[in-house]
Amino acid sequence: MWEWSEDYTPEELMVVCGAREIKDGDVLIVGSGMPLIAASLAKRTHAPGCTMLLESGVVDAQPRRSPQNVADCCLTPGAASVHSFFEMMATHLQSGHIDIGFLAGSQVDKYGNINSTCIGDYYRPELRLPGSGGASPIGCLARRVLIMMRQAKHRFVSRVDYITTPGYLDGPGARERAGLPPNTGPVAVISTMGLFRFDSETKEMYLESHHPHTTVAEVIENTDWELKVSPAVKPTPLPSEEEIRLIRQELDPQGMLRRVLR
Amino acid sequence: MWEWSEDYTPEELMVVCGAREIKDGDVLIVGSGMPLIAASLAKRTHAPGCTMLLESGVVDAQPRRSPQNVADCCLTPGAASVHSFFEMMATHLQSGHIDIGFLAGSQVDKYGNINSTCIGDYYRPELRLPGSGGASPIGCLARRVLIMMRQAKHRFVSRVDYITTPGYLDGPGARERAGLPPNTGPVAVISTMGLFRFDSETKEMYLESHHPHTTVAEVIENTDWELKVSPAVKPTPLPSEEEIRLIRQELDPQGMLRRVLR
Amino acid sequence: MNKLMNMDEAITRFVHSGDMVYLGGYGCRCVSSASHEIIRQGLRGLTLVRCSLSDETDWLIGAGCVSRLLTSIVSLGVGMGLGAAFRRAMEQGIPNKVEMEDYTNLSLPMMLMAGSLGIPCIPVKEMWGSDLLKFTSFLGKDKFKIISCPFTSQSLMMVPAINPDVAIIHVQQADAEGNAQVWGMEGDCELGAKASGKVIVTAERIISREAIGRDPNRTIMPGFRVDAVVEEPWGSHPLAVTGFYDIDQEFRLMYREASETIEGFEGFMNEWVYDVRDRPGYVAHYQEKYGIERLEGLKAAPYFSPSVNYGY
Amino acid sequence: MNKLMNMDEAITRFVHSGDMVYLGGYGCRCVSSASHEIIRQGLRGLTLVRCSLSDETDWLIGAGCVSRLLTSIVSLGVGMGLGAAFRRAMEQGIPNKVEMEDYTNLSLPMMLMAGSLGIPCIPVKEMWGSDLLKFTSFLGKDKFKIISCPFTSQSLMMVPAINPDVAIIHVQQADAEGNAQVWGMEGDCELGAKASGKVIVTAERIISREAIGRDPNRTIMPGFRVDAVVEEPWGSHPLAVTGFYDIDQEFRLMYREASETIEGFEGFMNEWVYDVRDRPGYVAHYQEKYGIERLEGLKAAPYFSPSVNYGY
Repeated sequence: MWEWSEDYTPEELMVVCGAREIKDGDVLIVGSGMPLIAASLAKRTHAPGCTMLLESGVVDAQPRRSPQNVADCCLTPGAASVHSFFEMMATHLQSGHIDIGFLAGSQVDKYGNINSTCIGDYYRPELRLPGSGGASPIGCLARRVLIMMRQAKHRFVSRVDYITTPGYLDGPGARERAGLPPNTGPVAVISTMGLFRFDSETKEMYLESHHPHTTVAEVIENTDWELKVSPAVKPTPLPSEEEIRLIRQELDPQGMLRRVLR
Repeated sequence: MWEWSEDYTPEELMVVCGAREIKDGDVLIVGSGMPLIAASLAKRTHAPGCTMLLESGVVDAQPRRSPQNVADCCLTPGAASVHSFFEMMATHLQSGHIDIGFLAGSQVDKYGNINSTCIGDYYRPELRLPGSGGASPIGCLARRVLIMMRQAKHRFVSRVDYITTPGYLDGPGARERAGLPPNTGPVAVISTMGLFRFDSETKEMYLESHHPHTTVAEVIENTDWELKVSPAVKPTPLPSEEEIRLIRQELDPQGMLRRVLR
Repeated sequence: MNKLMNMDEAITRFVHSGDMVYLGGYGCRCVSSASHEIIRQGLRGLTLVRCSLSDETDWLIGAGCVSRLLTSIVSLGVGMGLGAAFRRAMEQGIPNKVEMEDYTNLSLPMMLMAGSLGIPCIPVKEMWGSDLLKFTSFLGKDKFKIISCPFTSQSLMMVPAINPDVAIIHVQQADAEGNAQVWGMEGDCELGAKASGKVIVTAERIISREAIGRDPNRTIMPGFRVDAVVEEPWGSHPLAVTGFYDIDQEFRLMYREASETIEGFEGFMNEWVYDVRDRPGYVAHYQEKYGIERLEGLKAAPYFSPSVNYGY
Repeated sequence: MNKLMNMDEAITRFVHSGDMVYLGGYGCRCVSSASHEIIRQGLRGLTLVRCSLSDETDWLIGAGCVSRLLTSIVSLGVGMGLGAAFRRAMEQGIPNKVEMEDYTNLSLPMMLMAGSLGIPCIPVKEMWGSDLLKFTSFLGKDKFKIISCPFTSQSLMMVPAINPDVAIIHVQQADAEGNAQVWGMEGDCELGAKASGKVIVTAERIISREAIGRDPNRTIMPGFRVDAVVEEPWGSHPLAVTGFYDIDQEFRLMYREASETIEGFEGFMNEWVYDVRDRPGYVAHYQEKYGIERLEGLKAAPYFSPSVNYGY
């Protein structure tokens, strides 16, 4: 069987955690970077039957280099289908055919709401951020949303400055009351320090496992609300040697992932 | 200059009359048969800059045989663009970019309303007819509609059994009141016996010219309402020899037009 | 996932009596072969969604498979007029009454598009003043709704989304996963397939996943949305497939004439549907009866597209 | 009708200060060259419609051409983040305040699609619960409307159609009439162009009408809807064009860094926009500065599509 690898970076572990959330047969919508690598890793290991859609309009891309962005021309040759982000968003996502969406953002709050629009006041922002792109519709309409973010106190906040992408809004039933489809919403947050899930009753985020290179106390310290911790909290399982090999040798040979995040 | 041709069939004259309604630069939507030949004739003579759209999704078709229907595969190779009838109907017609639509039908009435749905009661038809296809939207949304029909008393009726395609409904202002865009509607009816236009005040159809092989009296006899006749009524100008040559030798070498109508 | 199966299995698994079935094709790429299998399996009570119906709808109606028709035009084309089976059903209720909801070549694909977009309805700018608004059939008051436009306050006509249970489309080529590619006239296949719950792709030829990737813009339906893939050469006959074969007008006229009487219709059905097991059997019978030359004569002449570069 | 003209004439005739301008491109086929000409002509007060903006929007904002932005995301991509000129305009009003209406990659193309379909609005199923509904900009109450669905009685969100004054799209090839063909990622070019009053097509190469007809499915915009055609090799640089050249990330990062200061931005603009007359001048300057090898190195490697048969 696999050997566990002690040699990994936090970002590589995030990718491995992302891959583990994917079930065989899932239809995923991903951007470039970590989600693309996570999905590719799942496809190469336990989920060969999953389908990867890129927001830019590409189904089952076969890139021969690490894409520089979601619309990199290297994603086109060899793909199963290439059209438009409109096709992805409207005819696959809005029509209810996406199982998993991967999202990132600058802030996430305890209900999994994500902010990628602005820090401070919307009309007079301290910091203007990219905005929604595909994030808001993915967060509204994908069955399961996985959030990948660097852990930091100013990023894991009690309430985001602006809800670009609705998580559970302000608690149980709020999504449905707001008009969103039932059985959708974030299922996990994967950070540089731990893996979080949402309480099925309260819809509040809690710590499921801390990454082996950090501690529960450190995670709590880097979270800006009173973080709940699973009674069964444990270290996140290590990546396998095979997973690390696949990432480094085949899925991200240019090490772009590590370059970007450091 | 051109010589007039005494040698023509009623259908050939109809095609020539249709061609004469087309101005250079017009964008036309046509079916196969007479409208396609009329448009092609205009393009080969006085309107080289007109653009012909086929309802089936073809722009500027270059057929090498007489198409058997509007979706004949011979319309595809060499065309400027090939997609779908949805593209034609929704993105070119509904968005207001069609100057001329050619329509036919089983009945037309004095306000230019067309029936291609049923004879008798809709729910218990004596005769079920094809239905709208693209006719109703073309009649609703093209700037000018040209109607081509065989003349007969049971076809030129006071009121159609079913309005598939709205003409002027029941008179001046009725189209606009019903919700149709201003400055649209039928401008001419071309039959096997004459050319009809619509009075700008009353919106009622009147005889503009009778084809040379028939008389005003004959036209009136084959119309089921008290047909108004232009005080300046005259015989329809003959086709030119060049027009007849183009039709017979180049635009309808298989003589399909004549076969179909007899 | 390999979804290749034969037509028998595809229809058995994914089309059921009472279903709303979208049929693809517009003059070409018609689902002739799938329709024959539906008839052989004796399905009943289907609601067909078909923008511009062709021979297959007439067969299905005549064989008693159809209860309802959501369509825009029912002519079989120039020189053919309305199908005789259709007319018997509409005018005399033979073999059964068929209810028909009349739309147009604008509103019906708009409704399929709304279905494909996952939205419940969509505005259209037509039908005003016509009797399409006056007479409705099985959709009743849900044929259309007139509301006040929330932006302009003018009257706005809304038509409902259509989401068929299953779509059947015939394409030039597909791979075993269901990535389906077409060229030539597109009809409303993509809209119809994307609006439907299940999708059956029948294809003139099966190609590799790698070959699909050489020209991914031609894919109109990605494999993950497809449930069954059937390799079915001559699957559209007697209708055409661009790049494969031309329309067989002689055969169509033969059917048109035969179907004028119930006996003639039944004779045609026995010979071309019930007495052959599948499409290969149909093609073999055709060859036997009319000679290989006639079949060969239908095959497409070459008119090849230039290659384009997808490189970077 | 021959609509070939140079970029100078196309922009002069069809883009005016105060216009709402749709810009095509999504990662590739960006309208870089047309944007430079807009800057050179000193147009002001533009409302840009751009679903996923790229470098050209940052140049246009920094050069003071833009008053309003209708968009969904403003990142220049991984490793680049937000454009510095964009941020100066938003956060400090330099060189002028830019109002921005935030939508998403679903709603904004839906709005363009509604525009292309000639309907005044269209339902979307997203944005519920988000602050996109709470904060509006220049569209005010017309950013969206919530109505009761006439079919289901549930709340239905409607977004308005967008009909820009003019669209600019960059394509692989077009003929002199404007028949425009693309392959690779399509972005929302077809929707944007069809929604707009006027259309400028810029193309990597001009081909004959006959060559267009060899593969008419690749045409995304028929010539009769196009007003100007500009032959503009390297027209998307530093962004890519599938089959022609790759992204020039080094050049983009150079701009990104330079634009951090106003002086740096102005230096870049002088060198690459104001001091060159047109795109050939820009390409000549690039070659002179960086050598022909670097330019050649961007050219696409071969990955050719198979030919398909359009015959019958």
